[in-house]
Amino acid sequence: MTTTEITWTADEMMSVAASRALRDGQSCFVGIGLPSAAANLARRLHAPDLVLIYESGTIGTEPDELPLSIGDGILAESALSVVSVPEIFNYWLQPGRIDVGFLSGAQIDRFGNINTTVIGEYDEPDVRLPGSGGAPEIAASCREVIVVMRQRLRAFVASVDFVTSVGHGSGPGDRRRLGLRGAGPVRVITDLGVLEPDPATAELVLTALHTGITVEQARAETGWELEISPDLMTTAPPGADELETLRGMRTVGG
Amino acid sequence: MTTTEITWTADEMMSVAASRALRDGQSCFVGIGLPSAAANLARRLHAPDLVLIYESGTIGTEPDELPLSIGDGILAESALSVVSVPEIFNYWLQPGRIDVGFLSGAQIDRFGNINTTVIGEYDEPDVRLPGSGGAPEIAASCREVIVVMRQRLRAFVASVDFVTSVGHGSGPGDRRRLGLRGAGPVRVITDLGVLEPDPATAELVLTALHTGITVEQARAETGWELEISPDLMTTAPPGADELETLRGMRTVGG
Amino acid sequence: MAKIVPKIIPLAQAVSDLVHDGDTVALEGFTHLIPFAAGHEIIRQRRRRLTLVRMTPDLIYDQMIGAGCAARLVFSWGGNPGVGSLHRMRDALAAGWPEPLQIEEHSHAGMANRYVAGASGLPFAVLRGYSGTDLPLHTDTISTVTCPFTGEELAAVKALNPDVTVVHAQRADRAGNVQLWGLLGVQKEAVLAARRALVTVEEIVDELTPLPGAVVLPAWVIEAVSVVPGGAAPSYAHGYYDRDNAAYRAWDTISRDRETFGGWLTSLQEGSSS
Amino acid sequence: MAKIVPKIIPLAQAVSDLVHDGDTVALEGFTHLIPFAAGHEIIRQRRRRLTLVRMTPDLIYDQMIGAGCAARLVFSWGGNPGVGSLHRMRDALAAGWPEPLQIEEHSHAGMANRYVAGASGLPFAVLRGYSGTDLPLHTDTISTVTCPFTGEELAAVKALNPDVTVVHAQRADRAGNVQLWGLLGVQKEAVLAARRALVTVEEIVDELTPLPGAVVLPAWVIEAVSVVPGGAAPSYAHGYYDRDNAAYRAWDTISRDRETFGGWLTSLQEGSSS
Repeated sequence: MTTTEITWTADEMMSVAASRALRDGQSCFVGIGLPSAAANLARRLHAPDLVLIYESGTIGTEPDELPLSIGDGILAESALSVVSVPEIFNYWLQPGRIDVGFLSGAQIDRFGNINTTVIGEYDEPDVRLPGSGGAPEIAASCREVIVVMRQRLRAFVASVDFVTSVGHGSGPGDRRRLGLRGAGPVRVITDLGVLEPDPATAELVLTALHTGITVEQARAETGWELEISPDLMTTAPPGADELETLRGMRTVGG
Repeated sequence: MTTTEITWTADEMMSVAASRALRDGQSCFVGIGLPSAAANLARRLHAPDLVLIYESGTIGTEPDELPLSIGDGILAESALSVVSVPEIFNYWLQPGRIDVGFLSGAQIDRFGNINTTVIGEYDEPDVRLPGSGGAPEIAASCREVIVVMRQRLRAFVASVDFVTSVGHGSGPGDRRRLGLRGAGPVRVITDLGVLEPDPATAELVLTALHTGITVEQARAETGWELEISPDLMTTAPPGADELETLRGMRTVGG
Repeated sequence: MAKIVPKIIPLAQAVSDLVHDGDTVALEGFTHLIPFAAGHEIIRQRRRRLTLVRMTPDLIYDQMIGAGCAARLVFSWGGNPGVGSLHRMRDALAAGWPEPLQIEEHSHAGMANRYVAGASGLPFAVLRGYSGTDLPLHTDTISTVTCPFTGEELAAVKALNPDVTVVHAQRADRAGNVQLWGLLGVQKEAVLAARRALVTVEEIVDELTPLPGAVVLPAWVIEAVSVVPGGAAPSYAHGYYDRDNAAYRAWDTISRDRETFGGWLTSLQEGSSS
Repeated sequence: MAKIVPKIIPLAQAVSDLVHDGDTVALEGFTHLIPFAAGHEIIRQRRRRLTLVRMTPDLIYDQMIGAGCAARLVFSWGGNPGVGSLHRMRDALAAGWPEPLQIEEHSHAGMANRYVAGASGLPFAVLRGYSGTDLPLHTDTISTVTCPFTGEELAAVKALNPDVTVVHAQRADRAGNVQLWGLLGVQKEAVLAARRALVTVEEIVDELTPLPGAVVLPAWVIEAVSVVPGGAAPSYAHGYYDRDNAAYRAWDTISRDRETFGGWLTSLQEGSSS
């Protein structure tokens, strides 16, 4: 018997951790990029009956390769059902029938609010970002939101410059007051570890570190006094099958 | 050369007169029964590009035979496009993009308001009728409404027991005040003649008599002091081609 | 959570599991694909005090009302299409036989939009409708809203969210995904608006080959699928059978008289479940 | 009145007839079937002061903004999908080059519902959205309404009714009826919401054979159909061609710099109309 040393990148760890957060049989609102990779990885491994829904209107999509864009024909061809964009938002996302939504952003704050609109002032931005897309309603209506983004000091801020998508607002009870019916961000998966809202304060606290990452590294990349969960876990490293499957997934035309 | 005497029933005259009221290229919201017969007659004769729309969601239907019911498969099979019932009402009827709607009823009053709900009191009706169906919104939103119903004293009343579908309300300007954007009933075609709203009063006046019908007959079957247009016309009798085509149209399964 | 376990079960079990006394139940199908077999099973299981919702109550609701299943009817057009009146419904309204029947009456556009609101997770829908008609005087699920941009007043109707929606479709796959085509009616909205959905199908197939104009309802929005060939008869099932018009005409005779209807009901109840 | 005369005309004529300076113009297509050729023709004809509406302004609007066609942009997500930012849009916003650009910003759900309201002849739409976000502070076509039945407060968005909507579809018949399939986006709603609609198609066929998942837009809701094979390139046209991803990446380089962009624009304007 020989032992092979397995190595992986921080982004691969993040994708694998995101895929593990999905349970078989869930329905999942997926965006292009890392969420799509994570969801398709989960579908190939532990969650074969994961239902993938893309905002371009495909329900029950089972792509052989990763879509290059949200308009990729593979999404329609491999879907159980293709509906219009108004229908996907009104009949499928809005009523809260989708279990998990993935989000990312340029900034996230201590309460899980996300900014994908502008850095700086809205009318005189330092950086103009793409804007809302489907994110605000994913944040409002999915039963749970999983945020996946690299943990960097400029991105993990005490307060976002612009609230594009509401996390836990300014604290406990805010989502209910705002009429947001999903649970909001239940987990923020980064390249360093996992943050989850403290049930008492709704503030994101560190609940897991990926293998090889230290609390100090996570604190150094967080723009607020990051609390550490008393039950801090260590993420299991990517398994050989996870890495092999992740690396083996081709993107259409790629 | 021989001359054949042509005979026809009052209902056939009514259907023919209704079909003549349709112009080629119009879009027409059609109900089952006489309106469907009249519209399909027009499509076979002078209006080959009449666009037929049925409330069960078919657009550009071109049935070879008359549908037996609004759920008849021939409507879907011969349609350019089949849409859901919400879509037919919201995207097609409501915005006012349909030229002509046909209506009928158990009662119509001097202002063209129609009752298909109850005779007598709503809570203690003498006769319970089927109810609204699509009629109220056809009356509200089609650019023009053509009413087709047999002229009888019990049906042509001074005031309907229940306003199911608004004609001209209680007089000029009422439709605008109610936010109804179509022109409302522009013509009531009966088995005796044709009534049209007087532009000044919005009251239905007799503008045409079918061949062989007298003013006295029309007055005797009208529950208000029926005014006679100074330009009273006589409807041309059904032509041989009209009768032959009308009588030749089979109903599915019939 | 999305339901992945296909629940393809016999109709009797599905009705027993999903339809309870006092429920708000919608059997939809706009003259096409009317779920007759499921309605008959509800009669057989002697459900009581139902609020029956349907745009076009026709024979199936006349039968259920006559059988005493209903306390309330929510509808927009009630008749025997192409034949005449619903005599059991009239008897229940006029004489309270066999049970008093309350009604909540809308237009088609209003009902369709109530399902749309229900399917969309909204408490109400906005439409151009009802203005100037007498319906709002009698129906308290009709109101108005004012456009915050133009000041215009429009009709508002309350969302419909049935406890159970029952529809009939042409086919399902083994995972319980359902495909229907032809005239689509309001079935998708009625299913998505419901807390629980039951679909009867003509047949189960290995794969739902895509078809022009077909709608697919994923298994995870459906509680149970029951295989009932002919489950929409005597109405239409596009691609399978046409309407049995003689049955529609015959119903006019059967339903006119309480006693004749009673004979029909007895023979239905003595018939076996699908 | 329903229009029965098919208006199948060359693209240059269609743009000249239908798109005027100062119009509100929506070019739709959700990453799939983007009407690039029509956008390029609008650039060639040097339309000015347009309000450009589109859920996902990407390359085509970056090009039109850089060419000076736009005074205002109404949108919900602006980027080069999978590549990065829109440099011409950023330059117009930050430096007013070549023209100042105002923006009216929504979410996807908000934009989709604005088209739905427009297609439905309603002045506004209701949705669960925007609550707690900063968008309503900056966008005056977002407001609220209160449910008359439950008292709940919901978001309201103003209807969108473009002067002209332009979409690309796979094919039309000789009467001008249009068929499109694959990812459907918001094209039907955008066409039905518009005062005038222009559709470019890959080809004209004798008959629109029904296809699974296809939508048909009747000729009488369309002002003009223009045959432009490849009219959605470099984006997708399902069944005809895939996205030319190299062109999307190349745009990042071309658009970063005003001068490089100027060269691109000159060669576009010197190219002949379709």
